[in-house]
Amino acid sequence: MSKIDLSVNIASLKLRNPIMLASGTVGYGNEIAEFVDLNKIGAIVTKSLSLKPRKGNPPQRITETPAGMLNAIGLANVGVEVFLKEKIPFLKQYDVPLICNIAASSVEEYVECTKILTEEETIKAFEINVSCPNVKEGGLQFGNNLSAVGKVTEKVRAVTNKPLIIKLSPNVSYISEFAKVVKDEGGDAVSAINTLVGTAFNIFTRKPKVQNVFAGLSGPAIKPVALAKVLEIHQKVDIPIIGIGGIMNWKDVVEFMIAGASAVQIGTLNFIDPTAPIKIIEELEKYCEQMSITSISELTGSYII
Amino acid sequence: MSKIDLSVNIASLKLRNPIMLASGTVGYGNEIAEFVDLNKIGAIVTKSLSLKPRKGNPPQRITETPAGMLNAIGLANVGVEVFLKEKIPFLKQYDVPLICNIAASSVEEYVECTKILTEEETIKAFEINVSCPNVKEGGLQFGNNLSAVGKVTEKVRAVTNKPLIIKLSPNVSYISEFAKVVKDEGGDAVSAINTLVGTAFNIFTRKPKVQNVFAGLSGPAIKPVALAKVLEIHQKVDIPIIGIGGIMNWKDVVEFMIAGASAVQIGTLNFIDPTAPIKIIEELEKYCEQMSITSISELTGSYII
Amino acid sequence: MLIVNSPVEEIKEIQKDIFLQKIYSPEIARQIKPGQFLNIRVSETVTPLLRRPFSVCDVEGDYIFIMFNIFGEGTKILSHKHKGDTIDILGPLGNGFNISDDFDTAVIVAGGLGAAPFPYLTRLLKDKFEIFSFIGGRSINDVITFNLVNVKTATDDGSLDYFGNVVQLFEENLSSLKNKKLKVFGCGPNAMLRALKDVCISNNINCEVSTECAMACGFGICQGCPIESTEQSDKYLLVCKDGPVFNVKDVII
Amino acid sequence: MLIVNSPVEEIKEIQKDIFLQKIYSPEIARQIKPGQFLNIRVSETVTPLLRRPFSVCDVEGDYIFIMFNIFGEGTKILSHKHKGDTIDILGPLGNGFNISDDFDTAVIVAGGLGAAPFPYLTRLLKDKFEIFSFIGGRSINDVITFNLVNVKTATDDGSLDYFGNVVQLFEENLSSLKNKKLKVFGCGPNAMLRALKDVCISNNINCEVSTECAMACGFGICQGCPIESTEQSDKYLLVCKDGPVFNVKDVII
Ligand SMILES: Cc1cc2nc3c(=O)[nH]c(=O)nc-3n(C[C@H](O)[C@H](O)[C@H](O)COP(=O)(O)OP(=O)(O)OC[C@H]3O[C@@H](n4cnc5c(N)ncnc54)[C@H](O)[C@@H]3O)c2cc1C
Ligand SMILES: Cc1cc2nc3c(=O)[nH]c(=O)nc-3n(C[C@H](O)[C@H](O)[C@H](O)COP(=O)(O)OP(=O)(O)OC[C@H]3O[C@@H](n4cnc5c(N)ncnc54)[C@H](O)[C@@H]3O)c2cc1C
Ligand SMILES: Cc1cc2nc3c(=O)[nH]c(=O)nc-3n(C[C@H](O)[C@H](O)[C@H](O)COP(=O)(O)O)c2cc1C
Ligand SMILES: Cc1cc2nc3c(=O)[nH]c(=O)nc-3n(C[C@H](O)[C@H](O)[C@H](O)COP(=O)(O)O)c2cc1C
Ligand code: FES
Ligand code: FES
Repeated sequence: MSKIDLSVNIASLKLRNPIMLASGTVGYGNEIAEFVDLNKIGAIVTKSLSLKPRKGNPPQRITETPAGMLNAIGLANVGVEVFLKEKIPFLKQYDVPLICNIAASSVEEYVECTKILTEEETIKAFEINVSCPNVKEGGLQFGNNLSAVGKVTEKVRAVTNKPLIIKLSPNVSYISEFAKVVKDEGGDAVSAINTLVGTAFNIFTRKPKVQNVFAGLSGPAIKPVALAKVLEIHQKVDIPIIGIGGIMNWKDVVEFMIAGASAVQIGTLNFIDPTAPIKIIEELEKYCEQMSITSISELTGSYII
Repeated sequence: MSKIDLSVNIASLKLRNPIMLASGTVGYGNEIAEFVDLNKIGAIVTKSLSLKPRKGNPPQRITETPAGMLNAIGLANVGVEVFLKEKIPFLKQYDVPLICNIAASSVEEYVECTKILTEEETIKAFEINVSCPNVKEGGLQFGNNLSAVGKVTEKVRAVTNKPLIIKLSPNVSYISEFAKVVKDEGGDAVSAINTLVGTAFNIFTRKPKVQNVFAGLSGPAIKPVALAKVLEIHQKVDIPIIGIGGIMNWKDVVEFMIAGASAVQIGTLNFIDPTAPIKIIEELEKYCEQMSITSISELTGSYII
Repeated sequence: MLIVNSPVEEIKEIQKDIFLQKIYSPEIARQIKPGQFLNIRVSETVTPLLRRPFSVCDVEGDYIFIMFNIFGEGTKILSHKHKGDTIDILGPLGNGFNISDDFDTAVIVAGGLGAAPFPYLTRLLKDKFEIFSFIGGRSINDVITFNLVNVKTATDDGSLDYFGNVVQLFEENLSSLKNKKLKVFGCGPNAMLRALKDVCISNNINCEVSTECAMACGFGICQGCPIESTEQSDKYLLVCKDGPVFNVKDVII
Repeated sequence: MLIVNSPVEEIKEIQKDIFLQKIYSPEIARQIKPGQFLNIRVSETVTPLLRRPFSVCDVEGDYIFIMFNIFGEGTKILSHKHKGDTIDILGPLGNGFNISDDFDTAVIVAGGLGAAPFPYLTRLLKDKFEIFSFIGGRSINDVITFNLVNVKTATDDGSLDYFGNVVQLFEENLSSLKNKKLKVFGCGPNAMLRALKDVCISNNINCEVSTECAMACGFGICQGCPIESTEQSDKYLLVCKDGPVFNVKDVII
């Protein structure tokens, strides 16, 4: 057995390693479980849940861009009720912290969802998605507005004792201002980043390639932006950060941790190589060994500037 | 001779075609002239000029990222005086509209530079860089602040009658608000976008790969973001837009024009293939022919949403 | 579902611009059924980033085949693979054609590269069923009849055989198929599939089609590939997981 | 400065992990001088995005050679090129070594892949000048003496010959070179070049070094490659345009 401690803490949430699976890129865990032993993963974050089921946007929902992809799924999800009845039983079988991601179109809906879900003991923490660029209501309306983010944090905080993570929008000038509000209103951590707003057109039909017109950019293309957002938050606000954006391998994970992340989430990569998260965990251990790092959490914010 | 009209107008500035060379990616024209017949280009934009010469940032100034690059040159430039004395004579030889890009750390400096340069008749327009992420003063301090952008536009407008283009920062939530201010304060056009703020770390030394820590992301990686910014401005504000960001070929140019750009600038691509601008112009003509477009300006904002 | 690195055995241009790639992949060959597909990573770099979906075209022992044309960057890279290069395959994915329904005659209707899944289907059906294949294309070069049997062809421009689209050709031949228990298997552009659906539904013929759509994952985790269901208007089906083969009754194409 | 698409003629591993690529490029071969470099686009896709700079290693008739190890993605792709594949070259770039100064004996001091530019320099000098080559590396596998003459080697770990760095080796041999008109040509990691500069300046020896630095364009338009000048503190020199070869007196390494 190795002597390297890969475990990390996000507020009171203890993860066996820093590798989480990002919301919207692993559904509710059942498909990805064919490739990944969920018992080895740091945590799994559900697809954004809303109070009622959402059909999502009509096709075409995705397109590829240089080293990235655009998506406008439109938060298609089964809703809180079906999730509890049909999806939780599968996830209960695993010993992996389950984090529920919640999306809503009003502060009341965020609160209502959290209230219902917090009763379910399988759920270990909440990630509040205030930053989805692909829905008409909620989404960026909240995510780009300081006082809205403050309000959501405050109100959701009031109805749950579980760790509360706010997933921030990168489509702002100074993301650290948002992290500060989250901290001030009692949030336990922030996730950075959600997708960047982007678009693409078919030059022969002149129509947008994604039906929703505006869509969210993810994948390696956005990694430098995500790293800068993580670094900015780390330099300005004392709050645990979950780094997200374009991670393709263990090196990217180390880079995010150096820039200030306590843990990371893997998104788009799951589509390309669903076995990658496990490989990354193994390789992180090797890196720590090679660099004589006994506890991986030493990496967090260890940049030399 | 072809019957296709490739010319476009940016306010009172008439260009023989929509292909401009972006600031900071062609110096002052002399090196690129070995590869590109400048007489065939729509316009050339100088490296950002400041009142006094600037040494720029220490190395390392650049690094590569997935489908992109980060730079923090720090606005190294010869200054207005040397530019007029040593660089203008070379550019005078060509029949290509010369656009002077100006960067400064105070409103007064912007005004002062413009005042001096506007006397030089070779200079056909100004592009005001309020959005450079790589300098301590000026740069984003201006670019992410609505009233600062308004002020700079207003004051510079007062000292020149030449077309005034403001180059906007993409590191904001709603770029159209900035375009609106520019229009309201008498600006003639906007350029979108400058680079996105990004960073990268060396995972063995834990040092930033670019000495300045934060740097500007350019190249194909940012194209979807740039297109979304152009589209947002086009939908909200009636002002000519110069589209910039990640253009690698003629198809990308068409995509920017469909999204709302009247002309475009080619940046990072000049480093990779300095002959590309000429090839692109030829291929645009073929595309127009194939699509029965008689005047390329028909493309501007011709999206079907 | 497996992820395997399989060596390319051979790649040949079976007709102008149409490539057939033979891949040594015993595990996939053993499991895959006609109509299922593979999601292939064509490059180790991040461009192209996503895998590219391809129908299994045929299976021969330990070898699988895919058929494609050069459409964009991904298929271009694929066409440049040499013997011995490995390709990274995720599959088998999706649901294949159902060949255990009640029918005695299989009718294949394909447009352009929609012919890709049918060599394998033909291989499995040809000993037990009568097969009629109607194959169309825009022009003579787009008609792919490779390894199909009992073929009638149509071209939009009349450059080969029947002048018109392949669904019209099929419809005109319907009368001669009257007394058989038909099952139609279709694949091609959406417009063609819609026309095929109309013909089959109005003639009360059992029909399955293989649909296409942009995909990221190919196995149900991205929600990128919705298709409207006829039964439930409050949610979409997923092309990758619930399809790509659907009975025409079940989906709005 | 040209941009040419030149076919690879041969690629061989001249020693463990060190590749020599022979490229048919008459136009470049005709113009290029030792110490100049090429900026090579290794892929048509956007990853890697930027060109990669390589010193010209040698020239033989219409052929040019580059020498490299697999460092990252770009050099990996380069090492996989087959005979007949073309590569996209921008060059010749920068200023080469000045070989018309007043010297009678050339001293080459190189560390690791810093040996790359010297086969060509040796070829041009060896008939007219005496040459001494001091070549170092971390370990025996890193010492590259390919096509050099009159070589003495050093390794940091003592696994081959002199135990120590190559500048120490050179310094220890200085006394034997006392009565000659020396010119030193250096290339290697910055730390080595700094040490070499110190030795040469304190012994008053004319010395030029080929420097390295991250580059985007390679021909002066991006300002990405600054190097501090000893003469003007208010502006940087550019490695790509003012260098990559500098007299050690002119730059702060
Ligand atoms: C289930 C299924 C089976 C297929 N079988 C075959 C086959 O056997 N032979 C064949 O030649 N092609 C087949 N295709 C289509 C094939 O996947 C595309 O031709 C291929 O993705 C083109 O990639 P490219 O990089 O060359 O083109 P590019 O244009 O560079 O990239 C194609 C991109 O467009 C997206 N895209 C947008 N719309 C569609 C769409 N309707 N279908 C596919 N991708 C789309 C893809 O996700 C991909 O990211 C199939 C598609 C699906 C979904
Ligand atoms: C003038 C000059 C001549 C050179 N000659 C040779 C040669 O003959 N043989 C050889 O093997 N190598 C040479 N190099 C180094 C060579 O360019 C790099 O090894 C190569 O870029 C690695 O590319 P990669 O994609 O394999 O590695 P990656 O690590 O994937 O990419 C290297 C990237 O790092 C950047 N970079 C950062 N620092 C440096 C640096 N100090 N030098 C170069 N790139 C840097 C590059 O711009 C490039 O974008 C030379 C470099 C220069 C500047
Ligand atoms: C197809 C897709 C669907 C997504 N759905 C959600 C979602 O429902 N809720 C959410 O908070 N983030 C969602 N995201 C954002 C990711 O969780 C992640 O923040 C983003 O993709 C950046 O990481 P990556 O570059 O590793 O993919 C989605 C991303 C993709 C690509
Ligand atoms: C090396 C480099 C230097 C740049 N310098 C300037 C500058 O001085 N002034 C400016 O307004 N923009 C500058 N830019 C930004 C470009 O003009 C352009 O807005 C940006 O690179 C996006 O376009 P691209 O993706 O085509 O490169 C620079 C970009 C690069 C890559
Ligand atoms: S392609 Fe991802 S869910 Fe279908
Ligand atoms: S590499 Fe661009 S200026 Fe030197």
